[in-house]
Amino acid sequence: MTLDSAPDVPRAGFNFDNCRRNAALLQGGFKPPTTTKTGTTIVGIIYKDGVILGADTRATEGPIVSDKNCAKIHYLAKNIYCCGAGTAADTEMTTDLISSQLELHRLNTERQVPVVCANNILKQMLFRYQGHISAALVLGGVDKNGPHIYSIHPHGSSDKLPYATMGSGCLAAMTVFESRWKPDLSEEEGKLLVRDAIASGIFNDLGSGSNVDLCVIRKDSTEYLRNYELANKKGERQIDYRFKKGTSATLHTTIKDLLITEKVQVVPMEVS
Amino acid sequence: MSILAYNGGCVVAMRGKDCVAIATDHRFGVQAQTISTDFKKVFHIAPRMFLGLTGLQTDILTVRDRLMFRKNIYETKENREMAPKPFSAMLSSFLYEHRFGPYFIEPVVAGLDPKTMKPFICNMDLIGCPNEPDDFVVAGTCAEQLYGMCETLWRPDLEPDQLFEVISQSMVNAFDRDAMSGWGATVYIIEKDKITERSLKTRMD
Amino acid sequence: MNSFGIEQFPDYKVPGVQHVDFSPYESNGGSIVAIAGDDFVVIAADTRLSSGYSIHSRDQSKLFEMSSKTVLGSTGCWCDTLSLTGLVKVRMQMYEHTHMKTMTTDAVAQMLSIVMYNRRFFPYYVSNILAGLDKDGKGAVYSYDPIGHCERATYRAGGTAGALLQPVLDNQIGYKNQNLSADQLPPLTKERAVAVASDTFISAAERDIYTGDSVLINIITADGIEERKLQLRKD
Amino acid sequence: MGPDFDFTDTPVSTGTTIMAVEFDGGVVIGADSRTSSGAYVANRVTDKLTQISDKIYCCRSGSAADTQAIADIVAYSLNYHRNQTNKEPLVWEAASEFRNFCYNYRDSLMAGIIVAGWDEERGGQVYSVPLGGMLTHEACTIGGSGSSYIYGFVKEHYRLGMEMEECIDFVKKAVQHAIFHDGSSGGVVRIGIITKDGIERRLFFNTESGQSKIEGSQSFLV
Repeated sequence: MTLDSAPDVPRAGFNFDNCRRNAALLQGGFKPPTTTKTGTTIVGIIYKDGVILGADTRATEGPIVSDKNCAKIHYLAKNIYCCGAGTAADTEMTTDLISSQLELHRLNTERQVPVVCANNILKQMLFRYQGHISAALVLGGVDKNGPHIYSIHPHGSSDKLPYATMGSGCLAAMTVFESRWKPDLSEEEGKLLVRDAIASGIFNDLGSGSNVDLCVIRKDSTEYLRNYELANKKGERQIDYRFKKGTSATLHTTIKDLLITEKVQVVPMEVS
Repeated sequence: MSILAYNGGCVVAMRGKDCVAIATDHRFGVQAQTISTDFKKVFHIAPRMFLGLTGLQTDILTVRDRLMFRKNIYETKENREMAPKPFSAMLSSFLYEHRFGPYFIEPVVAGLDPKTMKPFICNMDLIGCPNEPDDFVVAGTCAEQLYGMCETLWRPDLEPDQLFEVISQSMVNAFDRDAMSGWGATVYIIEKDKITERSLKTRMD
Repeated sequence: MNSFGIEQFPDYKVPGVQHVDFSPYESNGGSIVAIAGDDFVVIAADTRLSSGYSIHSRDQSKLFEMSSKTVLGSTGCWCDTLSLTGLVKVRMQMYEHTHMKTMTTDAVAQMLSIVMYNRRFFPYYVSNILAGLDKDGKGAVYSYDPIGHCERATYRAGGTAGALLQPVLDNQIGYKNQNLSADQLPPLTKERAVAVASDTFISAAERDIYTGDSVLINIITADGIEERKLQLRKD
Repeated sequence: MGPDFDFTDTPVSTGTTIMAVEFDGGVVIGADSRTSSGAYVANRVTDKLTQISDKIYCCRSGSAADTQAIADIVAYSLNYHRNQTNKEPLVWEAASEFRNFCYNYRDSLMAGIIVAGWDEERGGQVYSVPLGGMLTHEACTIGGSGSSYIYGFVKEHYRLGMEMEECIDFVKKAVQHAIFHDGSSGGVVRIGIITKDGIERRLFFNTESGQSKIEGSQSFLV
């Protein structure tokens, strides 16, 4: 945002103006505030024709669920998606940023971006921030070299794997993969396996919950199955909590009318 | 104590049928001491859009001013009204800019899209992680109490009158169980053709 | 810190220097709601036992039947709950053998307070709610802080989702902030108390990660204790 | 009271056993395959033998992020160097490049690296760049957390002038012992033999006999 008439518009990138003040406040004995975390179970596997990514949909702020149906599988490119765990804002913004870089790269090279490229940009960015950007990612995609799954840790290390899990439910999901994953799974088998891995995270890990999201990336098509399974529904309430009009006592009411009424008025012109 | 609870206060927003509601308490305090009881944390920023900010009061005002500045630039450049969705995106990236030195606020956006008139609600954590559910969003020192109330009272497709009762009861009963917020409340119901502002009679302790 | 010479250490992590903290307390989660009526009392608790991000049990009752008229709901640090309820049961049995009668709810309430205050400086880390019929046959709810402060109420929520549930009870049982005059307040029926209690748990299971699986509801009347169970979210 | 457990704060490290031995005509390098994050095994099939150029490899130990980043930078820089000079890089050049990074950023890095390879000038060479950023040339060296368990084994069984197959067997046995004793080393034993013809890779499963050998199997490179 540069505008000549507004030279005070801040530059792009992180802004550290508040750091000194905030450090002083924290020194004064205040606790640092909590950010939204995605406790999360996220997974990815390679199957016969591509990759399948999976995620739960719970976001937490400490012991409280702050979002019951958030999307943790982020778009990076047509052929690449990325699941994020950790600080919710970090995963969201990091994947958005990389997504735009990949698009520019695609336009510059006029080629489909390979998955390694996304992996390299992500790990280099995370390494630069030395773990302060807490994004733990499972990156998956298909390019001309075939299907790829990478797991990327917040400090910037990455592993290339046939199946990967991340987040607080990683152990629960990994048990499913370790016992049932094999090379060349069919798409149906693969989806069932990923669903089971996410479900095991949802039910056994308190940081993960709600629904199952899947994303199937094939050689030349992608299918984002948002809320593939609604694993948990809200219970039926027994009472109808309707209030009689006027239950809440009001002191005064102001109504602001937003309707713009147009009226055509003919003004007679002076005729000489 | 968290810095977010230094001045107290809470905001809640709910979706209804073709309408949205946003409510704020009136307290401005310094820790346990109440300084004033007419500090509304909800700001009218576009004809059908409100921004609620809870947290540290100094940051509430700073963020509001900075956002208004950016919003005005947008509207000057684009020559159209800013819809709630792009406003939230702008707010989110503004907060994430300050990822490593955040403003101690928790924002709530409520409004109707100026074109489609579809209801929109959104809240964020202090570093701008957006959350756009289809029921309600809460923020402030009594967030837990508000979650309990809203989960029990809210149901889909509330008419404006019912929405007002539900949001008022949710907020008033929630902040009665919180020493850091309360002391009066204001509810805004945003509809296609009008905005109704009601101030509630509440306990003043 | 200078007097300890700590400033000579670099401010990054040094391999080999580690200190292990031992904490005697652990939060095992769970919530309780109790509602008293004229001739009955309803107490409900979820059945999830957890710590950190893992679930220990999905079917652990947190309600302890102390007598045919008294039920204690206890959450917090589960080992403290077990040792406290065990101790209270022993004390009640001793009372029964000494005085040849069962302790009344009011007496249990008072004793529980004393037992807890005995550990003033190493408290039982528990959130207790005692529900029962008092000596006049009316419903009574007593709530406690961890060091034994006791307060009688008509409705109360406690545990990890206590903050979520208490305002709901204020509103739906206490009819707070509803602009009603005293004669407009409907009397509390047993059915409504049970319905509100189970609805609050449905709400709590949505937002509190430590509350879920199922909720056990005990309805105490002069005829005895009726037990009901309702399934909740399992995630 | 929120859960204390936070996986994002636990750094990922290759609590590792790595090893390299020179023989006449090349080098043998070996490593285990475990990457752990606290007590959790984040990757059980890691390849810690990372390619730098055609005939130069490094064995990584320490923080996974740090060592991967340095290896990527050095590989890039040597590739650039090769393109500029039209000559294959020397092992010593690679090693000193590693040393420069490890020494200059010694306060912020957790990296212990063994650089090994073959070049025209000096044949097979092994260099060790331990934690503080020192650079030494050694005929046989070990590194990583598991190495402390096998100093005795190495001292007892290492001889100058071993044949290639002897070296392979020696490295395999040493790493297997380290895997057995060290909790943060585990998985399979990966071995690379670098000679003038390039690299040959071998993989030894952690079976009872330890003999199960698959040659030329597909491995997942980082």
